[in-house]
Amino acid sequence: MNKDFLIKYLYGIADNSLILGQRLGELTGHGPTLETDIALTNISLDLFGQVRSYFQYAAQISEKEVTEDDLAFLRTEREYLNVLLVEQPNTNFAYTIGRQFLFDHFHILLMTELQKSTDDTLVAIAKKSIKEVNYHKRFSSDWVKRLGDGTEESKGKMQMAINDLWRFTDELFHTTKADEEMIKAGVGVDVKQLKDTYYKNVSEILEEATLEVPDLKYFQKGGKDGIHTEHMGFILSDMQYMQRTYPGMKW
Amino acid sequence: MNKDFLIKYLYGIADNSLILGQRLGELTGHGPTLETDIALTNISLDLFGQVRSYFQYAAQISEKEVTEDDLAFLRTEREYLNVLLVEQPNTNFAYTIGRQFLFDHFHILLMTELQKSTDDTLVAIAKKSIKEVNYHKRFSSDWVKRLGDGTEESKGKMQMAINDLWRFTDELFHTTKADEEMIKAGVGVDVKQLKDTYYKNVSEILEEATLEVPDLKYFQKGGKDGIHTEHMGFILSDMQYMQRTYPGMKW
Amino acid sequence: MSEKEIKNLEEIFEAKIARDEKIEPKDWMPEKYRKTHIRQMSQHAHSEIVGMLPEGNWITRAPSLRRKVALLAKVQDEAGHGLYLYSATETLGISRDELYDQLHSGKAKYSSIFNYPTITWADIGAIGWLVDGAAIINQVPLCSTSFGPYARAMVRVCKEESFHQRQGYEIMLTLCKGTPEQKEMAQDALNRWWWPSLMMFGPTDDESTHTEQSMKWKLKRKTNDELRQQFIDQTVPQADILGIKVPDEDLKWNEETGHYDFGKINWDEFWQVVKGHGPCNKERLQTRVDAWEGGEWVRDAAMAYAEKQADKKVKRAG
Amino acid sequence: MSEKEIKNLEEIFEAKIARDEKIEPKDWMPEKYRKTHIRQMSQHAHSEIVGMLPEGNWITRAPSLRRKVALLAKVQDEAGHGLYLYSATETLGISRDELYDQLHSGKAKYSSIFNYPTITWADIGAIGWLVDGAAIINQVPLCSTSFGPYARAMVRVCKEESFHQRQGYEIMLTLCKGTPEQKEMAQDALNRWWWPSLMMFGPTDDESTHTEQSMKWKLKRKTNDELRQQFIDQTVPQADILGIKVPDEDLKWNEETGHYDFGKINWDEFWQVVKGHGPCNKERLQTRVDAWEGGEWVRDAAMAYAEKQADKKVKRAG
Repeated sequence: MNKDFLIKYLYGIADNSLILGQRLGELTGHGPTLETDIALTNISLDLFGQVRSYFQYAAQISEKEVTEDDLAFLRTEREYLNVLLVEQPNTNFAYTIGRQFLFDHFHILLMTELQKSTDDTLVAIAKKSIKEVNYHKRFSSDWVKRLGDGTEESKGKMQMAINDLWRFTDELFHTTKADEEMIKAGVGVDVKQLKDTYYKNVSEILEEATLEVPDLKYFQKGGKDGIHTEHMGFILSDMQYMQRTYPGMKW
Repeated sequence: MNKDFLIKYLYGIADNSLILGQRLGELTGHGPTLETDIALTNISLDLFGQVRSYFQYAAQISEKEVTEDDLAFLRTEREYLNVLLVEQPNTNFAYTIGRQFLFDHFHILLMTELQKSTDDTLVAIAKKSIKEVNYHKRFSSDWVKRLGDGTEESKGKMQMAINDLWRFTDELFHTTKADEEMIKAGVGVDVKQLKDTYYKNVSEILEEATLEVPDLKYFQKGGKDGIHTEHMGFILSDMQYMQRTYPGMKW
Repeated sequence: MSEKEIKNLEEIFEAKIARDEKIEPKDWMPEKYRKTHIRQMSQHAHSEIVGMLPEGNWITRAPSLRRKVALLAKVQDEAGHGLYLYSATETLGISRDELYDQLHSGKAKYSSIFNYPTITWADIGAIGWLVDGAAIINQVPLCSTSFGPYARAMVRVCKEESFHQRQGYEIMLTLCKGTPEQKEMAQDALNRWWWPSLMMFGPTDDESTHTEQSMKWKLKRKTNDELRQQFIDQTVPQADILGIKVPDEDLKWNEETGHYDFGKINWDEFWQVVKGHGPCNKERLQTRVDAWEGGEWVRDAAMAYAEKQADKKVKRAG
Repeated sequence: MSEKEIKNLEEIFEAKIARDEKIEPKDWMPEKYRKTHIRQMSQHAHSEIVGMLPEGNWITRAPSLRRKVALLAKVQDEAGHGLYLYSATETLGISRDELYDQLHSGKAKYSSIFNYPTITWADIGAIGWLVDGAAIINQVPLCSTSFGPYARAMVRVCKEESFHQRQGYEIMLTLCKGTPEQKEMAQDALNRWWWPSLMMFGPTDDESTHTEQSMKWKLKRKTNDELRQQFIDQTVPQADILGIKVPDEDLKWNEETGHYDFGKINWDEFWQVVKGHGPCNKERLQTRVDAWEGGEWVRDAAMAYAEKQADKKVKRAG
């Protein structure tokens, strides 16, 4: 098996958690209630914990002398393989919740399937993550319902966020060359197979939340090939600041 | 004469233009009218032009092999010596104008005096800059009047910006050790002497703009010693991004 | 006016254009001429304004002072072009506010190329080289178009665009002469901007409307496909000099025609972006709307102030 | 109640405190006790919440994944402390909304230390080491204070603060064992945080009010000056281990007293910050107000949803 494909496959999963965790990290101390602040910080913590497991594994199998931090902080923008969804900004609480909701429902399906991987390390990470992701999914789904079926204002905001973010959902089910190789090897999950279940699950919650399920024909993509939205560069300039400014130091 | 003091003195002047130019650069394409967009970009251009002159001079007299870009992009936050005023954010157009206005009135006095320096290079830069800064001062003063004596809403916003930014004005007239040395050598301007004229000039415009002159007893300082507000780190992480990510390359 | 009188005016008007004389705002003109010009000129103006955004995205991160200054100046030039073009359009009896409304409501279009993101510094080079290059080819003929204010605006615009184009190419050249990382960045930018640049010339001739009428009014002198071919023929050798590869497997020199043959353009993508579903359509339009709405209080203040000053003058005079 | 009855209740209350029994929310308590506790406990809660901001400022820029996770967890702990402390304060018959109003209107205070900016990564280390260190010294005695809910909250808070303090010191140790640049960063952070940390113990004893009453209620067990001395005695040797210098020319060990002598604190600065004119007072308060006001629609939605759900339950039951 080609290790480069496995490493790219790991990026494809880990970078989602990394960038979403980073976005959530921006919010600490700025939330609408202390309880949501704590919950979102907790999700961020879980995601970064997962990131560390993936990157430690990637560093271990890499032929180069690299650490988890090199992989997290020292790639160029074009080398990050997260989907566009997770890099979208915290426009308001509805966008934060909407982004989380649309990601969590994918994430839980992915982790469930990843437990069947032929790669023991990935199975172990998936088993550990699945409990966390279940909690994330419950949290974000509950808030979609609260905001959707709350006040007129919150309904409008939640619907707008869902409408706006929907165009980034299709990309979750695209596969790259590395993905295809890993699927063939029994290591990776064939995300194409998760699509129907995903839209069914997400739509059920949206309906329960008295929201409309968007009917879009056009979707955005690019993240999985490292072609990001213009937000990404600014995320990275902060995230990489210390590692870039003080190269090779230990913290 | 100690060259290190002269270089620090140059930072003290150039960093103001650098960081203010950077702040204005954020606005291009986002202004309330095309005409103000063009004008603010123009001011930014003038400031960066001045920055280049100062840093080319500093690089030339430096004992190290450095370029203008090394000085602009590769110092750590604690080594930038701009005043806190210029790093304040573009909260809204009134803040942008207020910041500009409070800086321009200082800048014109500084450039006027700098023409009397015993340092020929500084005299030349001052002579070139003074025309530009006069234009900046006229532009920002005119807008303070328009917003101050415009609508109720604009008056409120302009007054709030002035009230908020006023606490950063006192620092303009502080001197560092490097400043004192340069004043003694006849190279630098004794900014302490400019304070009364500054507040008189600024107050006249504010009164004409039907705004109140703030009556503050407490002021903020630190920039001249490299102790900045929390905004500065984020300005630098974007500004330095390319130079830090791709060290030693030519662009 | 009688039908005959109109007929007469139309003949005078068309003769004037045929003689290469300019139509001026005060001159009589057919309503369709006026409408077509408002549409095209405002679309052009909007493109300048929206076009500031992808490049503006790199102002705070430009890699050197020299490049930062050049980029600021370039984006400022675009604002200036927008300004001339809006003013020229206003001579046709439409206000700038109406023009903005058309942009913000999505009724008016702007060049689709600006709906692609700038994700590396090399994109700033590629935009100058390719996008300004394509724009010049589209625009040079307009310097002698029939409507005077448009033709005169275009003379100035084209001169500055040429400068921008050379500057963009020089950024690419610097990258290609730089480290392998920099050259890769340049190649990647070419990969992403090449096809969208070819789409800037619009649909193929058999799908293009209005061409005949536009030819008559000198709004067009060559067809979309001719201009596209001209761009390819001019640009491919420039890529060769840079030492980077145009991302088209089918591209090759055709000795017989004296032109490059090239591959199939993805027209689905073209129409998707035109219809508002490109990578950045939503963001670009939202940014413009936010700037406009967020600036309303400023424009109101300027108006109120101007009125007060005028009142004072009257009082002083009286 | 008759005066005699009140007198009797007061005696029972004071005897209870003297016997080191806890006062619980349902117990009778003098109005002044209640008010003093609301003031101190809410000030403590507000300090946790505002204290999230200077550290939160570095979450997106933490230099390694391990440090980022630790910092997130720390700031989350502070939110948790805020939560216990608000809940404990609410048992005294005041709502969380009222408490927030007091913070946002500037009526309630929070620890002045959080009005200083975090400008380098070393500040995150220094805050853990010095600010949490000082906080622990202030707070450990509160674990056995007389008001039950406060005492119990403090037990949990102090345990976590100790962990944070060790973590902060470990950041400093890593920097001081690192490159000269890193060590300089650590020294610079100590220079900036040392004096504000000393001010965390409040004014000198002769300027301090309420001390006697607070001692009786076990809200205080040592005076400000005693606690400050304890902090200095404990911290200076830690700085020595790090190999960085406390920025006080007058600091020296006094064999006779068995304590460190130290220089004059700049009380002007202290009062300036207390009065709202510190480097970040405006920003910190504005950030909290923005979060609160910006989140109103979210809280309203949650309330409306909960009501609808309750209605549905009632209907289903009926």
